[in-house]
Amino acid sequence: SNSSKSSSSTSSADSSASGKVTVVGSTALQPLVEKAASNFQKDNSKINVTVQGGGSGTGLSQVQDGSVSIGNSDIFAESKDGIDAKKLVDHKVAVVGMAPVVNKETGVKNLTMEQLKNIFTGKITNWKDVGGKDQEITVVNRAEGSGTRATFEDAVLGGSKAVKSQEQDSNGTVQKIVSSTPGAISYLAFSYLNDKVQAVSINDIKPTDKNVETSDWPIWSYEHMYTKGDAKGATAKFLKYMDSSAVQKELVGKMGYISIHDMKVQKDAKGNVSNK
Amino acid sequence: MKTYDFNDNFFIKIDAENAIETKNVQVSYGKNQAIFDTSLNFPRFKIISLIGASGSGKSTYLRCLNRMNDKIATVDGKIMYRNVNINDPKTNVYEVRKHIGMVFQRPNPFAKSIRDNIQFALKENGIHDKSELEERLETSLQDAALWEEVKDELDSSALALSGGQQQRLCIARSIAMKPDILLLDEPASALDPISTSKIEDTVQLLSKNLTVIIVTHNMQQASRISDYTAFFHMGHVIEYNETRKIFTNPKIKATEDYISGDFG
Amino acid sequence: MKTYDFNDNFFIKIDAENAIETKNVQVSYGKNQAIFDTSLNFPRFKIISLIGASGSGKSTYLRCLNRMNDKIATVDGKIMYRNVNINDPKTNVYEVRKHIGMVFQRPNPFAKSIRDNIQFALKENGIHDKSELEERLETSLQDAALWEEVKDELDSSALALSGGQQQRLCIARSIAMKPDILLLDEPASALDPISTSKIEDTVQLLSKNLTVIIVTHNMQQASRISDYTAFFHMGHVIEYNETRKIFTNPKIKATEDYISGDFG
Amino acid sequence: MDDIQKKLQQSSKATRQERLGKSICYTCIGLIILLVACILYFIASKGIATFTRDHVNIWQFLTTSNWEPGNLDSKGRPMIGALPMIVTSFSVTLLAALVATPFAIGVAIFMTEISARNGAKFLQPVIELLVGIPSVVYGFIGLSLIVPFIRNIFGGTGFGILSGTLVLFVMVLPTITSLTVDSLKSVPMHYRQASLALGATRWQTIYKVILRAATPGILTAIIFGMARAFGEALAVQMVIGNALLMPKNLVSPASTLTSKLTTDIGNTVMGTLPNDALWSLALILLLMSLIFNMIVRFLGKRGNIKNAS
Amino acid sequence: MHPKRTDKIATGIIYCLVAMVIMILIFLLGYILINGVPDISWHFLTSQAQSFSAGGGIRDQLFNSIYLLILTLIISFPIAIGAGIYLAEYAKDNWITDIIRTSIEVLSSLPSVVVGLFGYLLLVNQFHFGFSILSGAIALTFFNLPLLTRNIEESLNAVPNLQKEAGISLGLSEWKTITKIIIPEALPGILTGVILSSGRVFGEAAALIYTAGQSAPEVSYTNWNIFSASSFLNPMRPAETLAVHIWKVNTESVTPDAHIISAGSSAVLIIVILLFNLSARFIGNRIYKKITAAK
Ligand SMILES: Nc1ncnc2c1ncn2[C@@H]1O[C@H](COP(=O)(O)OP(=O)(O)OP(=O)(O)O)[C@@H](O)[C@H]1O
Ligand SMILES: Nc1ncnc2c1ncn2[C@@H]1O[C@H](COP(=O)(O)OP(=O)(O)OP(=O)(O)O)[C@@H](O)[C@H]1O
Ligand SMILES: [Mg+2]
Ligand SMILES: [Mg+2]
Ligand SMILES: O=P([O-])([O-])[O-]
Repeated sequence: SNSSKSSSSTSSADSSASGKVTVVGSTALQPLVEKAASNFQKDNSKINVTVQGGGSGTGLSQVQDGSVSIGNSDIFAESKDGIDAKKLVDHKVAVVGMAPVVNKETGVKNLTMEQLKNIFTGKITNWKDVGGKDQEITVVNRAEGSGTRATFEDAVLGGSKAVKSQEQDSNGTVQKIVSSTPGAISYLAFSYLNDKVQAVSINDIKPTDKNVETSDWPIWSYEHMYTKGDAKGATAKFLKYMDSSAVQKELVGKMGYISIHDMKVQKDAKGNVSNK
Repeated sequence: MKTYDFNDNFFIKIDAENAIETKNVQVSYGKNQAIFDTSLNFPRFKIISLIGASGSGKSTYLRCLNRMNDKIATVDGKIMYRNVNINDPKTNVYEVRKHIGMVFQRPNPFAKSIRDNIQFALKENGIHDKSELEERLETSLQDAALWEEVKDELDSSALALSGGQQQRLCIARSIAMKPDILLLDEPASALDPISTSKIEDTVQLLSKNLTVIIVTHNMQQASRISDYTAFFHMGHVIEYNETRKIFTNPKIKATEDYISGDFG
Repeated sequence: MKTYDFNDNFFIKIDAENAIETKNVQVSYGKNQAIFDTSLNFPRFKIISLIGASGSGKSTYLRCLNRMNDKIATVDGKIMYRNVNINDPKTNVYEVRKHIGMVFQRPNPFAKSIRDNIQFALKENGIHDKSELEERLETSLQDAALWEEVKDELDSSALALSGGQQQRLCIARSIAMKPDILLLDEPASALDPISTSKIEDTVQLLSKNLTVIIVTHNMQQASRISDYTAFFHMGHVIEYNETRKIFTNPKIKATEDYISGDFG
Repeated sequence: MDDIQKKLQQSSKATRQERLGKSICYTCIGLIILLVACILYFIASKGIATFTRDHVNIWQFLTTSNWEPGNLDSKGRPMIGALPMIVTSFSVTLLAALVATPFAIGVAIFMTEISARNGAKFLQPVIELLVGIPSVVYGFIGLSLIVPFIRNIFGGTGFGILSGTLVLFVMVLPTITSLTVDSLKSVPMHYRQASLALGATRWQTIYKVILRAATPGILTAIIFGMARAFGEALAVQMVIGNALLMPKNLVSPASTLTSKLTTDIGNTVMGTLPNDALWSLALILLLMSLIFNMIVRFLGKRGNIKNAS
Repeated sequence: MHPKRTDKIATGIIYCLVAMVIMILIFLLGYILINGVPDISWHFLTSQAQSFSAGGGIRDQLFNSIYLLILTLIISFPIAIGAGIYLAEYAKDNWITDIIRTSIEVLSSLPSVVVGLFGYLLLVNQFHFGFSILSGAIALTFFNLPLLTRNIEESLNAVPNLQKEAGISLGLSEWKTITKIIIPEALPGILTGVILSSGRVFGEAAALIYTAGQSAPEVSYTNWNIFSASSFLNPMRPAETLAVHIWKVNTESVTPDAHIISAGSSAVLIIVILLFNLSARFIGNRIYKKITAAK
């Protein structure tokens, strides 16, 4: 009955697939998936894709419960307590690089990895010790359990405990606080870097997409979309769309993320990097 | 303060058809008993006034007669109206109140137009015929001696009327329901003498068609308008007699003292 | 409704020392004028009653005399008290009210003990001497004929008193301030005859030491207790005369009609 | 005659109306109670799991200050101590109420005793407007204006209890004010007349008569304001600093129960200890609001007794 | 003279307090409006939000806020009326009523996040309402109920008992008396409650993030079929409100003009609340005057 419609569509095989896809999780990934979903629906009016935030933890636990079709996460399911990663199938859709940022007044543009670690573990407390002006350091961390924080701590702290400090749960708030608080340091996804905050190089390596692709820049992670078991039907179709060039070439870049296809290296759940 | 013996009392026997009658009525507010064992009968088409000092239980007793005390007090005893004990919890209290209307001390018109004040309850009782509604509006206002004063502003707010007019509107509202009995609790105490005398006239007019039981503080009023008078004292009826006799020749000392102002 | 000529009026000349006097007092509520050009003088140590139909302006006029209308109405004209025009905005209104006390229609004791009701204003006025406070408490309650009834429960709540007792407490509260003049606005209209007569007694007792101006609806009351009576009609004083004369031989037709109940 | 007799003993339209009306009311109230019971059960069951399933010691939970659900202490128990948050929550709440109350009472007196007309015309609508400003907006205004202001005056980062207090002060002001207005309005008019007629000045009347009579109502208003402050999250979260530290002073970053709850809840997995621990925080909030309500009720009862006896 | 001076001083202090509060209020509102109004344009009001490019509008969010408010009132108002009548008229003064009152008030002081999560687990997951306006409206009903119920109870109590006696003495049922006589008289008071609770609905974000959701899928404003997924009237679709939008652009948005959208949205929200309050009062007064025959 709907053959006439399906023939006009690009992927004729299962374009008649209909259904509901609910995507929940990482707030960082939400805008990308939301935009992709809205483009996707233009060609697939029978599929209804709902995209919501809620945080990576929520995404993982909801997909594990089966209450949603896809759980978005900034971190590997393996590294989250209470999640049985074996039951979940990982679909990596983008790579996000993160950079330390400092308030512009501190006068610091580069730090060694060691200095960065010492700042976040509370061993260095004044910018003058790392070549800045005489100003106390205010560490602004991300919320415990956030994907961004896990990635940053994996790459920078190497198992040490972060100093107790301010915590914020979103890139936007962190950006605002770092830009307005003298002596503040935190870290942001590349897409949130702008001229209000000073991005810091590590060991003189600049936080750029190119450096992430080769993993010369060490702080980066995948954006995952997890399904419970293999994706089927409408969900599979949407995930396929996420991997298509329409998303990877267009949207991912606009969003400030790096396409999964541009990566020259890959990382596993334990953080081991290897060449593709 | 003088004390009087509650057993020293006098009740007239009235040989006429009763509009309503109470048998051994007792009323308590929580643990406080306000009315003790009161049996009175009220003949049809007469005006009966209830007098007595403040707090003697007049209002309490009056409110029993159409079950207005339901939520406030416990009422024991029988109240016979048309051979039905209307104090029985099974009695349809809404029907009772339709036939036994009440007007209160402070005028309480609804915040609606004059017309709606009178017609609201009628409509709720299923009268929807336009002409009947209009007719009841006019006759009740006329019976309450208010028609002439308000006939041109039936659609303006009842709250714009003067106190006396409001009170007559409340009477009109009650009689529009064509009750058998009308209970009035000090209907004129907040009014000036002119309004008061208008209300007295109204009441006397009404008693052609219904029975009126009126609580009043005003001895002159009681003696002017009522046929029978009951004197209350501390929750007891001490004397119940023809009004003329009560005021000229009270049988009981307490009544005499009260009327002559030498009481308490 | 009959209409009367406001220019047809009569004012007695009183050759005595004045407690208070008004000259061309006019009162308006917004655009509504409630009192027109009223000049009256009130002799010391006398009782003067103000009578008239509801809405004729009695309360409005009375409330001018201690500036209780300040916030509600505009009052023009002079009100002379001890040679001071107390209607002048510069006058210390609080002092005025201390010397000219007021009691209202509905008893309004504070939700405090009887003692505190009376001593509250005294303490606020700087009387802290224990014995003086106690003495004022007792004399004022005695003058208000309430002492005997409450002397054993001075520390219980004033709200537990009966209506008549509450009203006498309000009078006691006023006279504890030792005012020159006491204004009473229908102080007994919500009370039973016994309480009423007690209040009348109190008022008569008080007039030995102060001037009483009382608004009442009750002709009998006016004639029983007052020395002079002013009859108000639609914002005008129509007649001001000795009470005896007003009630036996009114000079003006309107007054006569009102008193005989043939008015309006 | 017979007809009326029958009618007196039968049910009628009015009886049925009344029955219907009553059932509607009972249903509505039942619905609300059911709802509250559900929420209570929901929060309590999750909040208690921390202690029953994960074997966290309640005492430790309430009195220690390490919040590391992932790590075990020397005795092998998870380190979950909520003390800093409890202290901070109480501090901001009390301080906000302390600052807001004089303003609220002042404005309420103005609106009821001094200039009722202006009050109703201008203040009332503005207060109604304030209620509708989203918490986030309050938070961002706090972040952009109050935090730098505090930093410039008191040093430090500007984040902390003081900033939280100031933001909450503005947020609870409408609540306390409008409830205080209600309670002042309910003081009978004749108290004012009686007092003025005795020669009392306006202030004497207000202070000695009106405020006295309205005291239980005003206390209720304050406590309701505190309950709001206690549960407020998004705005406080932005200015309090969110550091799991015992507040050293009014300008050091700290964390409230709600800010911690909001910040972390999305990053934990339902059914795990870190998630349960957050629900225990919600349980504390719930118990606190229960206690606040008990206090209100107690004050209300005392007020009634005072008026009656 | 002493009390008079105290009076002057006290009055002065009160004026100062009021002046300070007014200054705070003017400052707050001024700050929001001055920052936001210049960013409001027809385009801003009538176009869709953008995920990460500049120039997005708030059409859907604005509509969602209003729609959610209406739906919330439709659900919560009748329940609140029923509960308010119960408390004002039927509740006896005993411990059961105490418990009922306490539980209602506990509802009002629950943190929004908690209500949001409860709504999420119960409505979104358990009842399969999904992220939807309906879920949001029910969650907001949790907040609204205590406020409205309390307010309705108080407004009913403020109507003199004389009015109720007048009604029942005419043989009307209590229910009729309350609904037809008492409630109309209490209307102005009830209206204040509705306006206050509407303000909270407009401003609420935390509870909606987990229930009504934080995305505004494209809807068609010409599709009036309430059951169609793309209809703007469909209560089962996710709906980001203005307050949630403000929260979102401030926290995780990468749009370059996030601060403009935030400021503009805040200003629009305030203006909408103002318009809503004014029109609610206006309409309410008209109705009140009509049923009470006042001029
Ligand atoms: N609602 C009530 N609750 C408790 N006690 C009440 C109530 N109403 C009246 N009483 C008490 O019952 C007794 C009789 O009061 P009632 O009002 O019947 O007297 P009354 O004769 O009508 O007096 P009044 O002339 O002042 O109206 C009094 O002691 C009064 O305090
Ligand atoms: N607060 C007020 N605002 C506006 N008009 C008022 C106010 N008080 C009284 N009036 C009007 O002023 C006129 C005189 O009223 P006032 O109360 O002085 O009469 P009164 O003689 O005391 O009547 P009553 O015997 O009913 O007490 C009336 O027309 C009344 O409507
Ligand atoms: Mg009575
Ligand atoms: Mg008067
Ligand atoms: O996206 P986050 O998990 O870092 O909040």
